[in-house]
Amino acid sequence: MKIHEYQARDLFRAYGIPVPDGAVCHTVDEVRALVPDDNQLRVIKAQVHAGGRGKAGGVKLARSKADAIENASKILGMDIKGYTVEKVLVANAVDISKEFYVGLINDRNTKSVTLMASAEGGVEIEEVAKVSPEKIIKLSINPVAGLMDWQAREIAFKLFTDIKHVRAATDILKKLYKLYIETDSTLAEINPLVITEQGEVMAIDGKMNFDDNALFRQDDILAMREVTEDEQKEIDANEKGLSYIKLDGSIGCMVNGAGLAMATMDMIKLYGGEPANFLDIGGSSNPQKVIDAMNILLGDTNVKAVMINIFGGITRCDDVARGLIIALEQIKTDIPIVVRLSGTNAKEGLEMLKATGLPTVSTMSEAAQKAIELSK
Amino acid sequence: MKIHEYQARDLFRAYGIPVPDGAVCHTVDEVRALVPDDNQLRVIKAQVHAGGRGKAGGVKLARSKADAIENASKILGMDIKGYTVEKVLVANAVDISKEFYVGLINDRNTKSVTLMASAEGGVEIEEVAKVSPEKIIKLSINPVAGLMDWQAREIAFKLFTDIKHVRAATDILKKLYKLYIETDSTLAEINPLVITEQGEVMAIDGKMNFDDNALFRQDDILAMREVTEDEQKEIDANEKGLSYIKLDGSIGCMVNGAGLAMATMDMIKLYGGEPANFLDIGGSSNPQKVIDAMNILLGDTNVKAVMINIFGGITRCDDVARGLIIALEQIKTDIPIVVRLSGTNAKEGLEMLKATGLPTVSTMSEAAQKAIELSK
Amino acid sequence: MSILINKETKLIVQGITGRDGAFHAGKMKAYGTHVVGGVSPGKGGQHIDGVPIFNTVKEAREATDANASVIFVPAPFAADAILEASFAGIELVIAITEGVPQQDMIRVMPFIKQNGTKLIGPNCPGLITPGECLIGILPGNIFLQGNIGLMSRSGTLTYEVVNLLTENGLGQTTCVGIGGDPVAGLYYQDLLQMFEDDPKTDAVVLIGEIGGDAEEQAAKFIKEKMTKPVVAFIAGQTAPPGKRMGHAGAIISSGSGTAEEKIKAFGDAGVPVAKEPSQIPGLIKSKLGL
Amino acid sequence: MSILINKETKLIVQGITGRDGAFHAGKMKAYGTHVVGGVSPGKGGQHIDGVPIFNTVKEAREATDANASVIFVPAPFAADAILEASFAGIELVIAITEGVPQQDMIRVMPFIKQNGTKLIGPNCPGLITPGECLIGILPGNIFLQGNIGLMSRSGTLTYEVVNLLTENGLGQTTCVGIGGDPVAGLYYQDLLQMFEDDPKTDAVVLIGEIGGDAEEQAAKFIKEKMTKPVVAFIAGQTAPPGKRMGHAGAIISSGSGTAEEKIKAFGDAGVPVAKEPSQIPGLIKSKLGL
Repeated sequence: MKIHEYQARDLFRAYGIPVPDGAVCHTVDEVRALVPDDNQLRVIKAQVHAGGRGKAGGVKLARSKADAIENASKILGMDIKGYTVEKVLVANAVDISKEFYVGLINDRNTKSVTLMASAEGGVEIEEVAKVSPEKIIKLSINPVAGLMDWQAREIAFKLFTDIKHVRAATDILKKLYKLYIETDSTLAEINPLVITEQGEVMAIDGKMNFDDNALFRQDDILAMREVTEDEQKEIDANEKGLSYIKLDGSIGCMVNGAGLAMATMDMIKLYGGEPANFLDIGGSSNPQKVIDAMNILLGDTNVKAVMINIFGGITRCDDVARGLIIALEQIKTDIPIVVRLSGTNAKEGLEMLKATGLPTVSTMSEAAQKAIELSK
Repeated sequence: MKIHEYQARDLFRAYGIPVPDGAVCHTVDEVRALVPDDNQLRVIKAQVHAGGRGKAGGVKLARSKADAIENASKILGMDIKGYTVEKVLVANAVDISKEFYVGLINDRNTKSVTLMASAEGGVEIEEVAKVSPEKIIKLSINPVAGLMDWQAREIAFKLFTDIKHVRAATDILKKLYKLYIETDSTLAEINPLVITEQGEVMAIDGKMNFDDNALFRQDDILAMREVTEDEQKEIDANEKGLSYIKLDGSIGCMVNGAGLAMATMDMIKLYGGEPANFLDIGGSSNPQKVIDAMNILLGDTNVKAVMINIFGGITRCDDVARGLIIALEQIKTDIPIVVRLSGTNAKEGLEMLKATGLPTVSTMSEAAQKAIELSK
Repeated sequence: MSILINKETKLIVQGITGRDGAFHAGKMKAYGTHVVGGVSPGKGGQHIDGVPIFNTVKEAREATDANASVIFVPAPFAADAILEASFAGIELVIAITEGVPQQDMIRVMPFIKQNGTKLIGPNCPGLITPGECLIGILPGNIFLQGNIGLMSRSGTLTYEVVNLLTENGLGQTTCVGIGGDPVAGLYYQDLLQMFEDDPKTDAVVLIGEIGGDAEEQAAKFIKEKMTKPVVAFIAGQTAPPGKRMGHAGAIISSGSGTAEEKIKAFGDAGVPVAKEPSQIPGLIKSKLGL
Repeated sequence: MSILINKETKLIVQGITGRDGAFHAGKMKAYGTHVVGGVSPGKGGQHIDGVPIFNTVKEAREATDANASVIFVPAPFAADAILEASFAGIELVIAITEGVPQQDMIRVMPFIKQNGTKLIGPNCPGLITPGECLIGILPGNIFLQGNIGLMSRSGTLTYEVVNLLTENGLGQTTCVGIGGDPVAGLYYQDLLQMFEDDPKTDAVVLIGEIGGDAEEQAAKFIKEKMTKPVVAFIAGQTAPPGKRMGHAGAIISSGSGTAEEKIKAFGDAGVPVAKEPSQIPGLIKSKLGL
């Protein structure tokens, strides 16, 4: 689960990590009410779940109240990579003396939380990682000891020279780790972490992701969740035991198992089609899941053909066939559907489907080719 | 640092460990206001920092409001082992089906927190430990893993048979451990932990001690501290860098170092005297400490003679002599003082003391014998 | 021969009285696996389908001498169940449960390492040595005894591939589903080493997915240490770039994680990568000179 | 010969710029100890009294090849300082700091064990191999090179005893103050074993205190493992029964902790217990047949 920059800022502040003063606004009126008529330089930042908002014009400086109002009115409602900007963060701009990067992530290889830090902070950190990986300091954190004070200080000494900055950064790293662990985070970045001209160490921009599997024990984080229409579909699907991600193609697919679903999408592309979605109905044999899945698939107006690919293991093919028959009785559709059933009770399932007149094939490749052909 | 039973109860409740309803009262009027005129059986318990209050009559049952008032008035003001009862806990009595013991303690040998549990709970647990140590289950807790759920459950299964009780006890053990760690406790006991006739698992009486060295980070615990007059003297002494414990004898002693101070007390007893105190002035050479120490010693009206025993290491004997001379100028006293200085700058110190006319000796044994002789 | 499990394996089922645990305990027994006990706190002393139930893993292990445990307990309690098995001295733990919080698994790792426990999963379908022992939720009927080792991050895709192997007469020594979670037990390298050391295994099929760099690490390992042929397949070659990873994701994997990079890594290690699952049997046969 | 420290020991001082750290660094240097560096975050690159200062223990160790560290940092940060030294690969860590929270020490223990670090203290005066190396706050002038090993839970009482030994011509191999805290590093047994193994040590003096059962454990160890004579003294024989321990205290130490029990335990182990410190030299001499 992702949150907005302003929400990450709120968490930082709650854990004592210094951030510039600021607040989120949903309307131009709120900006007008918030910003006093002073000479403070401010920055107005679009709050959307999309990268590259700076290049898209979603980040603007404001030298006056009038400026702030004007820029906020430009940014609010703007479209960034398909996301409409509904909120802006209005924050005091600070005089930056130097930019740094610090981040925490769950690392598959070390099976631990890894702390990363670099004196080359700012937007180009990914470029730094590629070109000069030696400039990224990495530390694998022992989960039972946690981030020890001396470790945080050792990292801070690699970034800063002035002991005042070292102490401030040590403190920030410890607090970021605490925040990370206590919220079941999977990614927490401060980029840039800066030294201001006044000598303060501060988090200017932040990003946090959270473990969906741990949301059951993270009510405060869950309360921050904001979803787009597409994401809502994915969440609804999830609640029905389905894993669904909408894509832009025209071949809807329904598969059991994530790996097989991905392989199915690959197959569609391999034969020149474009998948309309990723849809995994999971391992159960409940016909209702098939009905729900078909409803989702056929509700997508981009879908021109549907490919059903089931390998029966725990899932029984006759159950899938049964669900499909009920679904097709409920949802009358003209969209062509190709069915491939293999494995447990495939024979029975295929027998049941005969009455529906749906085209059935025996391999994944055939199914993909047939679906593409029918979609044209 | 110790707290009262009612304070331990409050901590238990804050951590979700079930305790019977109740409240602390400082006066009979408070009891009158608290207890409704019903048929609830209640128990009135003296809240003093002394053991054996049951035998001393400090715990009484009350079958009615009038009963509660009468018994509270008997207990309030009562003297238990030199402590005046200033508070009573008034709590609902429960129908106990079976009593258990659980406790956590910092264990020197395993250098970890040890969980102890026994199906033989109640006041005689120390007897159980001596006579049937096999009835006490012990578990050394890995400090980095903490008390794992399965461990708490394994212990609970050794005490209880009904899965309802096992689950409740598992939960209580986990909460007690959390409380223990989060408050820098050195001892946390529930004795007895009971199953009520109604099938509930509950903490009936509890005891907690805390690490004095950790009070700097335990404001909430520190706020619970209540001290007697004697303890206040010890705390005042502590703030002056002295370690002082008042005893009942007549030979005051001032020593540098806790081990040497204990050995000095032993020596006094060995030669037939009784030490009036334990007093360690620590390792510094600050003459002010000597002045403060002498003020404490000579402020105790039981003291008939003073033995000063200094082995100069880091402490310099001339500094001690200097402090002593200033102290004796400030506090005019007729109480005889024997001085033994040895080690660093002992010669210089003894030379300085010549003018005071104080008797000086060269060994601990002589000092003890001389002080006893002078006290008569 | 085989790796990890065989005819001698004695299995207990943690969460045996739950819906999934009970169902699959029955399936495993039916396949021939020695299901010697189950654990379900509070049900100790009872039996399910002839299998004795215990309150704790320790009791179960002491009574049955089990050396493997499969975990079906719900996600919030799965990490604790793994620890219980590990501290009870169970050598091989297979966690089927999906949805286990990542921090829980991170905290488990140092202890299972310290105790010398081998962990597979969580969020995995289990493993099978065909004809000898099945642990988990794999459909036993599609497997065939033989000389191919298989490891996979996915479930049904594995069955798809195994079915193709079996249809082509390519039986398996052991097939292991390592699970799809970011923080998991045995990885490709661990299993590759075991297959390399297993005299019965002649070739290995590796089924990977996009994301992370487990496949790149495996490719490196194969290049440096493996003498036996390996054939790979990567699912998600055409999936849109991962929506969930920020800067740090790119940094930590040093730019890897895409299908292209994985395919390139395998290419460098001399490992042919199938374009679609149906090519796998052919690639294996040509590697084995069949 | 000696135990733990000698002429070759290279010491760094953590907290060297603090009042106590600076003072005792000077004292130790004056005694002849190789004080090769100090650690004080933010003062790296400076010197104090000719000793180079570093920001971290790691830097100090890399630059100086130190194998011992003495800790003078304030109590709230002492446990972290121990960990920093341990993870930097320092073999012997002496924590002088008093007032360290017990839970901090409990959390430190598994890591120093895992790293193979020897810890003395906290709340201890340090140790000395007379004529070779002094680490801590002991007054060097009272010690004499010789063949007696000494270990103690107390500070000045140790000096009292050492002074008596020295005055009686009984020099020392190494004297170790193990500290008075409930949760501490090396205990009597560890040191007894080292003295037993040290060819130069002919007899050992053990100075104990009431409370806990470290002395009982030591007596047991002596009975079972020691061939060299040991003489003991217990301080606090007449102290009023410990005010601080509840039921659990009595349970955990199985009824022990009093001076009587300790004296009895030593008696059972054939260890004479001095009634007052001045008897110790005589007891040692008679044991050594002098």
